[in-house]
Amino acid sequence: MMLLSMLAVTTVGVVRARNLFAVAVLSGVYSFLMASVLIVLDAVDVAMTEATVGAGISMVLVLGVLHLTKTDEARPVHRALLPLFVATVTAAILVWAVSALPPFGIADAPIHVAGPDYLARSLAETGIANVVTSVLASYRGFDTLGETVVIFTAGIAVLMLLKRTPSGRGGESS
Amino acid sequence: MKELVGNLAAHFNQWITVFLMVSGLYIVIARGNMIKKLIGLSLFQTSVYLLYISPGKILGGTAPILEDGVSVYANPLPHVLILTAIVVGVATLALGLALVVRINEAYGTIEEDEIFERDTRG
Amino acid sequence: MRLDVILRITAKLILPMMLLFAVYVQFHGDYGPGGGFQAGVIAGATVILYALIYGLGATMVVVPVAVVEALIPLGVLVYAATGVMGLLTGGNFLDYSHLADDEVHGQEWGVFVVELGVFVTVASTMVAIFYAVAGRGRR
Amino acid sequence: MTGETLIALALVIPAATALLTPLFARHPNLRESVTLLGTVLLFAALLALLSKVLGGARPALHVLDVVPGLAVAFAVEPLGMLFATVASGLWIVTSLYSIGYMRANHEVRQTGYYVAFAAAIVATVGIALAGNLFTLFLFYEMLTLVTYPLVIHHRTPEAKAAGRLYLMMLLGASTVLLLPAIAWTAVAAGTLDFRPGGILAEKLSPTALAMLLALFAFGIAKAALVPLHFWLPAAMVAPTPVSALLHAVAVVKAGVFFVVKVIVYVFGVETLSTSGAGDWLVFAAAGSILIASMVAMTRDNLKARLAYSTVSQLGYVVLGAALATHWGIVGSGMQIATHALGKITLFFCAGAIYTVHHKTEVSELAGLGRVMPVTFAAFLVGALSIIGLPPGGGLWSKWYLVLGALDGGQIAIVAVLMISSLLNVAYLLPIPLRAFFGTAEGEATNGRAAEAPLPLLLAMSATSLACVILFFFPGIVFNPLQSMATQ
Amino acid sequence: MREHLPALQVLVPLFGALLCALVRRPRAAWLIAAVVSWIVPVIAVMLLAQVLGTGVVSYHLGGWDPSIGIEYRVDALNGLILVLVSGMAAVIAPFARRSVAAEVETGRVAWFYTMYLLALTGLLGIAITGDAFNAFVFLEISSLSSYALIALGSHRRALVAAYQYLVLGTIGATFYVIGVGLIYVMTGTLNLGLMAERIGAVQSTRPVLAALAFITVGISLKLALFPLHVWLPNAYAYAPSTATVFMAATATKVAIYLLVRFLFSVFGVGFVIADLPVTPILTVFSVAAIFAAATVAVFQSDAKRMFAYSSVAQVGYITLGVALATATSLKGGLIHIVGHALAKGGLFMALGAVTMRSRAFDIDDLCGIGRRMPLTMAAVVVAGLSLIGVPGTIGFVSKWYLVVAAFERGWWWLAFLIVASSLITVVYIGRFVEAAWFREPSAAAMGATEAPVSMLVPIWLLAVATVFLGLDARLPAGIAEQAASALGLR
Repeated sequence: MMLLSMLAVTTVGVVRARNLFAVAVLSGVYSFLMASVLIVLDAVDVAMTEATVGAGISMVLVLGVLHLTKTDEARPVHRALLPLFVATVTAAILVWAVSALPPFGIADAPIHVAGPDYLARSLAETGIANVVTSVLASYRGFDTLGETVVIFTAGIAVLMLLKRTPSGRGGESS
Repeated sequence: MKELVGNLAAHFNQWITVFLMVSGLYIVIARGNMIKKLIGLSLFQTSVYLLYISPGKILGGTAPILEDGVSVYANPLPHVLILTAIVVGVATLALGLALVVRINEAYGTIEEDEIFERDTRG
Repeated sequence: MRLDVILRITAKLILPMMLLFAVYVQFHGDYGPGGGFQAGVIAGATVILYALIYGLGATMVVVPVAVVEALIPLGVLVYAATGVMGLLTGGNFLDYSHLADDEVHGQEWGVFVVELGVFVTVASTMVAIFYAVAGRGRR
Repeated sequence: MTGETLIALALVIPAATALLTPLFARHPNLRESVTLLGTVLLFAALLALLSKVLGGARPALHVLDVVPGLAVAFAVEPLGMLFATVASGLWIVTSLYSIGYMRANHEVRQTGYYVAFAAAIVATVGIALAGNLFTLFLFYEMLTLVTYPLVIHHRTPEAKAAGRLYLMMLLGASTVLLLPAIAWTAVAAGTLDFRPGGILAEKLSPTALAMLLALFAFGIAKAALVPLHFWLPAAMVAPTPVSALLHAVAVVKAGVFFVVKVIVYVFGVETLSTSGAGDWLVFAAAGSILIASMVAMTRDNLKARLAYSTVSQLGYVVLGAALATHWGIVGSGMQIATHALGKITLFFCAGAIYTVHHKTEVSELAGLGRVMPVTFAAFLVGALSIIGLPPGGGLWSKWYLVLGALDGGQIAIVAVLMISSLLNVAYLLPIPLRAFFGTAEGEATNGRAAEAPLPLLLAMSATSLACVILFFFPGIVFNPLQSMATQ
Repeated sequence: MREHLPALQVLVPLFGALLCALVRRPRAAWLIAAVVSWIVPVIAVMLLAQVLGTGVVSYHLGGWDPSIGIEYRVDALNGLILVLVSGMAAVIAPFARRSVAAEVETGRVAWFYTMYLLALTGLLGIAITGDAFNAFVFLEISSLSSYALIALGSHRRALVAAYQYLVLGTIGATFYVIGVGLIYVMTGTLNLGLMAERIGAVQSTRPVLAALAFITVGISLKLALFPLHVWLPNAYAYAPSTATVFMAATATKVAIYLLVRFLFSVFGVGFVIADLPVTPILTVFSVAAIFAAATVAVFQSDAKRMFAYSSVAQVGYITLGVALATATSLKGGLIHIVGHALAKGGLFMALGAVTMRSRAFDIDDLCGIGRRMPLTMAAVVVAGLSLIGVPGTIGFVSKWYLVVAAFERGWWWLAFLIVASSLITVVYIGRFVEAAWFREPSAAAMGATEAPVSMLVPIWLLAVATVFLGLDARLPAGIAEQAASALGLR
C-alpha cells in the first residue's frame, strides 16, 4: 500500500513538472517503484524487466533525445477541459468496473480456477522450473515470437528514421 | 459508505491503477509537448501492468518458480503477458522518440501548437 | 584526465562482469528470474557503456555497425527457424517436443535456442539504436 | 433465329458499333459507315423480334444473377418492343441527319460523339427490353452517364453548368427516390420481375402504394414531370441531333416508358385503379401539361420552346398511365410513338434552320418558309401531329387518352386535354405560318444556300412522312398495345 | 504441409521481412516482397476453400491445446478477410516497384519493404488468430510498421502525421488491452472461443460491460470511426503512395473484422444487440461519419486528402452494416469491405501514378490530366462510380443490401439517409473527374505522361474487379452469407 501511494505521488509529480529532465528522472523513479510493487506481487521476472526497461532503456532514450531537443515544456495554450472530461469519464468507467472485480489476493478467482494450470504441468512437460519462462517460451511461445518481431520492427523503424543514409550509396542503390 | 471502504480495501491497488492510468491518459491528451506526451503514454501503458498482475497474486503465495515445499504460487500467465506488454511499450516509446527527433529537426520545435501554426504558415 | 583513467580502469573491471551477469541471466532463466530479454538488455547496455567511455569509433571497430544491423533480423530468424524445425520434425509450428529424442529435453532445447534468439535481437537492436542516435548527435 | 439470340443481338450490335467507331477515328467516311451499318442491323434485328412479339411470342433472356434476387434479365413485351423499334428506327434517321449536321457545322470531337450516341442506344434498348426493375434501373443510370458527355459536348461554361444540372437532377432523383422505391418494392413484393397484372397486389396499403408511386414518378426524373423538368431545357445546349433523338425520344421516352412500365407491370392497372393510389398522379400530370405549355408560349428560343412542349407532351403519357384504365394505357403507349415522330421532326427542322441560317430564335424566322419550303412543310406536319390534328398520327393518341379519361370518369381531365391542345396550337402553329406568310424584317436568307443539305432534308421528310402514315394506319401501333392492355 | 497452412499464412511474410532486412539491395528487396505477396493469397485461398469445404480450420501453435496455448482459427469471416488482405498485397506488389523507387530514397527502400511486409504480417496475424492477446501483439506489429511507413513520406508533415497516429493508435491498443484484461480476469482465458463460452455466465457484470466499452472504443480508434478518425486523413495524405494504398485497402478493414469478431462472436449477438443499445449508438456514429466526412471531403483541395476523408465516410457504411446486425446488413457491410478495398485501392494507386508523373497533389494542378494519362484516369472514373454506388459496380451491391436491411427493419428514414449520402459522393468524385477530364490542362498536367504498364495493370485489375463483382457478386455474397449465419445473425 505504501509503495502504491508513493507511485501515485510520483505520477502527480510527472503531471505537474515542466522541466523535461525532471520528468524523465521522475518516470525513472516511477519505474523503480513499479518494479518493487511487482516484486511484492510475486512477479519477479516482470519486476526485473520493468527495472531494466523502465528505469534503464526508457530513461536513457528520453535523456538522449532531450539532449538532441530542448528540455523545457511550454505552457499549453488551449484549455484542458476536453482532456479532463475524457480522463474523468474513463476513470469513472474503470472505477465502476474494477470495484466489481474479485477481491484482491483470493485463491478462487476465475483466473486461478478456470485459468490454465501451467504450474502443475510445467515441470512434467518442459522440465523448466521457472514457469514464467516455460509459458513465455513454449506454451505461449508465439506471443514471444511476436514480441521479438515487435523489437525487430521498432529497431528497423528507428534506424530508418534516424540513420543517416547518404542517398545513392553504391552498395545499396546498385 | 461502509461497503465503499471495504471495497476500497479490497481493491486499493486497482483504484491506484485507475488513477495512474487516467493521469497518464490525461498527460497524453492535454499536453502539447511531444516528449511529455510520450512519457504520459508509457505511464498509461505501465499502469495496465498492475491491472493484469494484481489479480494474479494469491496472498501467501510466492513467485511462480517451482521449488519443493511451496504449494501456492502466483499465476504466471499475467506475468508473461505483461513481459510482452512491457516490450511493446518500450518499442513504441523508442519509435515515438525517433519521430520526435526528426520532427525537431524539421520544425525546430516539439510543441504541437507551434508545429501546426508553422504548417499553416506553410 | 585522471578521472578519465580511473573511469577506464573501473570500466575494464565492470564491463566483463556485466557481460558475465548477462550470460548468467540468460542461462539461469530456466530456474530463476531472467531470460533472453533481460540478458539482452544488459549486454546491450554493456556495449553502450563501452561506447560512452572509449568513444563511438573504438566501439564501432569492436562491434561493427553492419554486424549489429545484420544481427537484428538474425535473432528473429533463429527464433522463427526453431519454430519451423518443430514443423519439419512432424509437430506444429513452435512445437519443440521432437527436437530431441524425448519430449522434455526437446522442450528444454527449444526454449534455450529461442531465448538465444531473443537475446541476439534485443541486444543488437539496443546497440543499433544507440549508434543511430549517437550518429545523429555528432553533426 | 430464336428470340433469345435476337435480344442479345439487339444489345450487342450497338455496343459493337460503339467499340468499333473509335478504330476508324482517322477516316470519317469509314467511321460513319460503321455507324450506319450498326443502325440498320439493329433495326433489322428489332423488326425480326417485333414480328415474333406480334405473333404472340414473349421471348425472354436471363443473363446473370448479380446476387440472388438481383438479376440482369430481359423479357420482351409489346410496349417495350414498340419503344425499342421506334428508337432504333429513328436512330437510323438521326445518324443520317447527324452526318450532315456535324460536318456542315464543323463540330469537334465527332468520334466521341458517335461513340456516346451508340452507347446511349445500347442503354435505350436495354431499358426497353428489361425484364425486371434492377435491369431497367441499371440501363437507366447508364443512359444518364453516357449522355452526359453529349450534353457538355461543346465544353463551354454554360454547357458544363447544364451538364452538372443534368447529372445532379437525374442521378440525384434516381438514387434518392428511385432506388429506395425499388428496394421497398423488393422488400414488399419479394421480387423485382415485371409480371402482367403487377407484383404488388395485396402487398401494401393504399397510402403506402400512393407513396411508393410518388417515389417512382418523381424518382424517374427523365419523365420530366414538373417540377423535376429543369434539366431538359438545360440539356438543349447539346448539338441539335442530340436534342432530337435523345431529348425528344430516347432519354425522355425512357423516363415515361419506365413510369408506364412500373404502373402496368409492377403496380398493376387493377391494383392501382381499385386502390385509387394513382389519382393524385393524374392531377400532377395534368398540372405538368398545362404549366409546361404556358411556359413554352413565353419562350422565344426555338429549341427551348420545343423542350417545354416536350415536357408538356410527356405529361400526357404519365397521365394516360395514371388513369389506370384500358384506353388510358393504350393512349399513353401511342403518345410515346407519335410524339417521338412528331417532336424529332421539329428538332430536325430547328437544326436545319440553324445549320443554314444560324437562326435560333422564333422571332427571326419570319419569311424563312419561302426560302426553305421543305423544312417548314415538315415542321408543319410535325406540329399538327403533336397538336393532334389531321394528318398527324398524334390525333389518335389524344383520342384514346380522352377515351381513357372518360372511362375513368375524369371529366376535368378531358377539359385539361382540350385546353392544352389549344395551347399547343398557340405556341406551335405560329412558327410555320409566320415563316411562310410573315415578312422578313431585314434579309432573312443572309444570301446563302437556301434549303438545308440533302441528308437533313431526307431525315426530316422521312419522319414527317411517318407521322402521316401513322395517321392513316394507326393499327401499326394500336394492335400491339391493345394486346398488351387486354392482358 | 496442407495442415500447416494457417501458420504459413503469417510465417511467409515474416520471413520475407527478415530477408529484406538482411539483403539490403532495393531491387532484391522488392523481388522478395513481390514473391511473398504472390504466395500469401494462394495460401489464403486454399484456407478459405478448406473452410467452405470442410468447416472451421483450427491450428494449435506449439502443439498446445487452445486452453493453454495459442490457437489459429479460420472460419468464413476471417477467411474472407485473409483473402482480401493478401489479394490486395499481391496486386500492390507490381505497382510498388516504380512508385517506391520514385518516392523513397534509395538507401531506405529495402527497409521500406521490410516494414511493408511486417505490416502485412501483422494484419494477417490479427485476422487469423483466435487468441485475444496474440491479436494485440500483431496489432502492434502492424501499427509500429505503419507508423514507420507513414513517416517515410516526402513532406515533413508526414512525420507529424505518423506521430499523431502513433499516439492515438497506442491509446487505442491500450484500451483494447484493458478490455481484454478485464475479460481475462473474469473468465480466466484469452482464447476467443473459450471467452465466448464462458462470458455468458458473467456477461452482465460490470467488468465485462466495461470491457465491451473499452474494446469497442479502442478498435474504433484503429478503424477511424468518426469522430475518432482524426489521425487518418493526414496519415493517408502524406504517406508514400504504396503505403497509402496498402493501408487504405486493408488496415481499417482488419480492425473492423476484429470489432465484428468481438461484438458478434465473443460477446454474442443475443447479448450485445438484444440487451444493449449498441445498434442505435453505432448507427448514429456511422451516419455521422458518412455525412460529416463526405462533406469535408468535398471541400478538400488536396486529392489524396479528399479520398482519405472519403475513406472515413466509407468506413461509416461498413460499421452501419455491423450496427444494424441483421444477416442482410452484415452482408452489405462485408461486401462493402471488399468493394471499398478494390475501389479505394485503385483510386490511391492512380493518384500514386499521377504523383510519380506530375509531382502534383492539388486538384487544381491536376486539371486536364485525363488528356495526358487517359488510361489511368479512365480507371479513376470506374473506381469512382463504384464509390458512388452506380449499378453495375460492386459499390451498388453493398449499398443495395444496406438499403434493403434498413427497410426490413422498417427504418425507411435510414434508407433515405444512405442513398442521400451517396449524392455527396457524386459531388466530390464528379469534381475530381471533371477537373481531370473536362478542363484545360495545367502546367503540371502538361508535363505528365501515361503511367508505366507495371502500374496500369494493377490499377485496371482493381477497376475491372469492381465492375465484374458488380455484375456477379455471388461469391462474396455467398461467403458473407455463411459468415453471417455462423455469427448467428438472421
